[in-house]
Amino acid sequence: MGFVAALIFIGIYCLLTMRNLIKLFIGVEVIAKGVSLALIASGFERNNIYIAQSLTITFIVVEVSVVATALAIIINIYRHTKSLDIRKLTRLKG
Amino acid sequence: MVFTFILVPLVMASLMPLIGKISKKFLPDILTNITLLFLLIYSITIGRQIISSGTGIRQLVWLGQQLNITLALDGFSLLMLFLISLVSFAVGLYCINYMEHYGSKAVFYALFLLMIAGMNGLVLATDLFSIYVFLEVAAVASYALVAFGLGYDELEASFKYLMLSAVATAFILVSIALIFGFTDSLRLHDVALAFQLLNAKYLVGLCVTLFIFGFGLKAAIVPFHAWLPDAHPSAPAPISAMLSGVLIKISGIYAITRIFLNVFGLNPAISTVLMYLGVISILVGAIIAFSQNDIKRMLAYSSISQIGYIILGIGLGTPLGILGGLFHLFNHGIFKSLLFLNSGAVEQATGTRALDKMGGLAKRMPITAATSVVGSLSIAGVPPLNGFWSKLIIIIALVQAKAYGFAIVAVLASGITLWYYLIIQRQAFFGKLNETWNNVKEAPFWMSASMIILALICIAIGILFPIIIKSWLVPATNVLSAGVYYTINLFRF
Amino acid sequence: MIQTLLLTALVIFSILAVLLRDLLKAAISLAIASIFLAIIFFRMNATYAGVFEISVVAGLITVLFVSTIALTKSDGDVRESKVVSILFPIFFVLFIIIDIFVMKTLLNRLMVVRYPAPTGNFGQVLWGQRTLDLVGQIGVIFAGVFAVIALFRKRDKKDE
Amino acid sequence: MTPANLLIPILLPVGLGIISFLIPSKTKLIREIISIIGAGVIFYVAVVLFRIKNLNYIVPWAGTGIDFDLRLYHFSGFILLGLSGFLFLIVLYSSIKMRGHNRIREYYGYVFLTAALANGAVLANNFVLLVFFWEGLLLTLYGLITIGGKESYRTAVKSFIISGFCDFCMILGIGILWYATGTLRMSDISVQPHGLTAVSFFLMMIGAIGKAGGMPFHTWIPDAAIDAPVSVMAFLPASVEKLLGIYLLTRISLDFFKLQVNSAFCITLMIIGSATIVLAVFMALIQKDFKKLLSFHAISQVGYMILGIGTGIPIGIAGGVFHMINHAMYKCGLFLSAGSVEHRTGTTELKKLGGLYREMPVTALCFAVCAAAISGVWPLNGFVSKEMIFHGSKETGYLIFTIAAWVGAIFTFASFLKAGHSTFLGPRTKDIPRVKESESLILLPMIILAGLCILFGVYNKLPLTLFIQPILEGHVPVGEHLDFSNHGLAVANPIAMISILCLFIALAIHFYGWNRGEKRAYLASEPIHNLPVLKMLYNKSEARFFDLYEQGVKVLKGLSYILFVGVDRTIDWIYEKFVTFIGRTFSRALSWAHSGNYANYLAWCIAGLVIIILFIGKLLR
Repeated sequence: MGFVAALIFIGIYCLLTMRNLIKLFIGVEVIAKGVSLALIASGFERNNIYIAQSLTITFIVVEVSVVATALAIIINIYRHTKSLDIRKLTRLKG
Repeated sequence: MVFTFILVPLVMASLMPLIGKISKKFLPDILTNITLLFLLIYSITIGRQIISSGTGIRQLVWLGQQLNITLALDGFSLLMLFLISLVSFAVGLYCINYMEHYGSKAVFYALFLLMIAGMNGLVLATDLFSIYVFLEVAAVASYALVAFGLGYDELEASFKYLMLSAVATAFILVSIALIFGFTDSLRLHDVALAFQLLNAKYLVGLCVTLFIFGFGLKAAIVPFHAWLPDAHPSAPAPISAMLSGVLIKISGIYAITRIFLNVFGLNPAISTVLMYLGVISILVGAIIAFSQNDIKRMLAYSSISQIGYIILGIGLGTPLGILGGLFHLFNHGIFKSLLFLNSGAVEQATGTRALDKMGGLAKRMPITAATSVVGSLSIAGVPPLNGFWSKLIIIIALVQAKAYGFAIVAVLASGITLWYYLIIQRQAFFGKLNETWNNVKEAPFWMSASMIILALICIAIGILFPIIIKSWLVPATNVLSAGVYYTINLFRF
Repeated sequence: MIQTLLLTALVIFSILAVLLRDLLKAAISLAIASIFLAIIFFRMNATYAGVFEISVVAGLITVLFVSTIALTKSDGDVRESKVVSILFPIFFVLFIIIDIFVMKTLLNRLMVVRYPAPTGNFGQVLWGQRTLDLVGQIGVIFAGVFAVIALFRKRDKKDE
Repeated sequence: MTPANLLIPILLPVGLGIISFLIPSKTKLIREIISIIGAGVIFYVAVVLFRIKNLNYIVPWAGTGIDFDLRLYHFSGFILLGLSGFLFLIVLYSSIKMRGHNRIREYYGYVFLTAALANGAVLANNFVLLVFFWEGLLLTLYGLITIGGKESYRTAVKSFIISGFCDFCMILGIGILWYATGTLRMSDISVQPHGLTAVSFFLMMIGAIGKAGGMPFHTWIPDAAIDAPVSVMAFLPASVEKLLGIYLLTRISLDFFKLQVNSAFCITLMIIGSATIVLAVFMALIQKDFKKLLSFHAISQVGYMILGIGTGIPIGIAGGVFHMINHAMYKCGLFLSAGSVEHRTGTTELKKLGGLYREMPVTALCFAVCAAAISGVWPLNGFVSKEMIFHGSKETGYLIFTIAAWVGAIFTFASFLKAGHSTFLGPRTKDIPRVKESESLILLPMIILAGLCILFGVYNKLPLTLFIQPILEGHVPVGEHLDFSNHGLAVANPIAMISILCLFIALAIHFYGWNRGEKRAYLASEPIHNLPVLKMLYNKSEARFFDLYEQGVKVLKGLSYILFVGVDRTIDWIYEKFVTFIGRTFSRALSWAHSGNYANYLAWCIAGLVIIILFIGKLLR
């Protein structure tokens, strides 16, 4: 469990400090690794690996959809701004 | 068969692009709205059965073989299904006119139906992980729908929404993994039973916190609300209506309520945390909404504030509080969608969302103005419209539970709510007609029709609220106030 | 012991993925981290999950990342601040200490409910017990596909 | 007949109102036919319900004692009958009189809505329901007055505020009563008024009197008489509001509160009643406009009813209630005949009218009958009910009230002599061209009403035994007989003699004034107008010095100036400087915090997570 926490920490640190949109998304991916590790580890501990595996596979499929959507959005943003800087994405505020 | 609620929109959504190849607009319009109407009627008819025969746990049979799909339809999920189908039906009608110039109507409808399928699945699921999966179905569809306009604002909002949600769902999954690790099952019944045996209050505390982050972000509870005032105004108006009216309630509040009340059991600590979160949301939402100039952004902040009321009522945990919370949830779903649809009609007619540029639109758009007056008065809690009764019930429940401080805040904030909705009315619809809008026209037929339907529902619920409470809300409240024992006794399969 | 080493490698490559300036290298580090994760899965008897992790995450997602990076071609124009990389070890060590401390106290207090281990093989479990998730998977895949179609469509009019 | 049929008198008029509102205003005849038939059906239903007597219809509504509870019993059935009868007559009359009015759709809509609300208010057996219908009437009253034209808005607002004040008092009274008794079911409440419930009694009394139009809540009626259509006047202040107000007053003083004869409450009521009689009749006497004169009488006659009910003695109460139904009939008839005159001549100013009896004989006759009835001429219905009130008030021992009532009788007759004389008799003026008699549909309601006046007078046993006496059953001591009809038309007793003497005095006054005024009938009241003290009072009154509303407006204006300088500016300053400032600052600070920065938002979430973890950990410990 400690490693899961570490992975999530790395991911959130990335999200909090990085500026490149793709880099931010890599942060999300790192968190996702932590999550799938957590699922499998729980199953392993409980001697119930089959269910844990099916959960993980479902999770991976979900992740792929999210990644595809997110990257499509990122490419669209790039088309608008010609930049990938999160700091420029502050038009909506107040 | 309960599975219809998931299957029909899913199948229709998958067919939609093919249909779109045959006919660009006409067939998708018709088929989508028929599907939505079917779901609405089906939820009402099935509702009667459920009310007469009690909770329905359905195990699916396919080709004579038992499938391991277990869905639970009880008073609470029925109320949610009804809300989803009602609002999505009205929104579907609205889309016929509104989405004309966005292009790719078929894909739009496909995503729209997927979102509904996801929410229906979430409501019917009896397993924590299934709840997560359907949450993601609705969420992925909603990311795309928010960005559907492909403008800069839409993309920015959608991106932030996605990134915050991704973290939130990660935390939900961590919590699910924890629960799986400790109870060896994810079915609500097993989990509830295991927690009763374990009596592990720290584990519950940890999971509750993670869930509050995860689902609370979906529900836009302060301080997890920041994506909402970006995403809701940027989305196309019907999608704003869906998001504010239904999605945040299903993927946020439904999940929180179901898990906290029926699986973990509401203990004083959880209750206190929820109530404080509710009050903070009420205040922050109301105060920021006050100084907005963008009409949709104001509505979005007001959603945060109203969500606070719901959380406050449900977090109180007394049957009356839960009843008030659920009633407010239902009402808010209706009038907030109405208001967003109004704002969409105004935006389409004038091309602006800035309140200070509007003025006197009531003369040009009487239907929009009249329905928005109904919506505003409802949300501000003016008797005898529906919002009044639900807020009243929440406040009575607070007073009964001797939570006077919370009650005072609730009353005060409803004053502020009235105030800023009067500002909307005065600046947008009444007062002197801004000459720029001299040749503005009333919204097209289907848009007007859907706004009128929602406004009439607001009035009807306001007058007939005893009937609504009796037939729809009391069963839902009974499910929730029975607490953990409800799940343990009834979800056994 | 080997498990711990593998886990450490996973964490290290994740850190690299986050901290490396070059996006392409970062993406590849992420893929390597995925492969380590897959190996861990194999060692935990989670073969199918491992296969998925390698093929989908290390394969498909990396491809997606790389193609995005290629499409945007802007690795250089966003300067990450250097302070971030310098401060990272400090925060990380701090976190690890808190983490170990919390985990020890927390895990010791918790009890566990044990159910008999399920019988049957993986296919039966996936199809027999998680059928609804499969329906959900179909929904998610559709949603993802339609989302991409919607986001890459040609706008008819009203392009900003 | 099932209890659910009690909904018919409420829902049917609503439906009719909506239908006639939806019919385009250009359409002729259809609206009128539907309305007349509909009103006829409502009247029929009321008759059937009156014969059934006892029905109770309860639907749970809002919980905690607030039910949708309708109760039909003798009294409410009687009022229902009266309401629907008047509705029918007014619709009949309006079919000609209001034809072609540009707001005809709204007019019919409001009339039927008023009927529905009034029926609901009468049938309601739950205070919340009562208030619901009662307040609804406020809106329709406002709407109906505004139909009069542009000038009428001011009057409408005035009536709205005055009635609104009275209704507010009533709601307050009901609230106190609820607090004291713990129930909202009207038929369950019966208390001795003392302490808190006494306050409640007074508040509810204000509500009832205000609805009936007693002093000092009367001032909108004369204004409305000028502005509003005459059929509205005949419908609302003359009949419906009287019926409702006196109905509630009777319920208050008979059922909800057990009033003792000559208790402080009774004396208060009697003082209000007799003051209303005398003051309003003096105002009526000097009016030079037909409709305005009638409207002051509408106020004055309320005084008799309040006086009668205030006596607390069975015969007085019976007289008050009987007077209510009588008054509704002849005052409605009088307004309608005024309307008929206006319909043909286009004016109601007495100065311009004269000698119309040849051209409009039926109108003149109906007017004569109704005027005689209101003045209490033997053997019409007014005589009977007034006698009963005189007897009742004399029995209390306070002769002063009886004398006040007699004074009222004198000047009532005098003023009607003046009105009738100057309208229908005397020389024909040149101000108006030759006219014809009105259409038969206008005459028919008047003939019916005049006929009823005669019937109820000559054969007073019928209404008394059929309608009035059952109301008092259970309120008289056991063994006492409940038959007032022997008082009926008896003249061989001192009270009746004095009453008749009063009529002769009135005649004398009229002829004296007529002679003094150079045989011009509309000046017949001038000698009284010019009496030393009275003249001053009259002048002040004409200048609306005694109008509480107008005075209130003046006082408020003065007060508001003082407040504006003293308080408002100060509060404004505080508001500007503190409340707005703090609000703005908060709002701005929060807006500023929503900077659009993703990392920022995520940081809040994480911070929130940590705080909640710590908080929950602390709570769980």
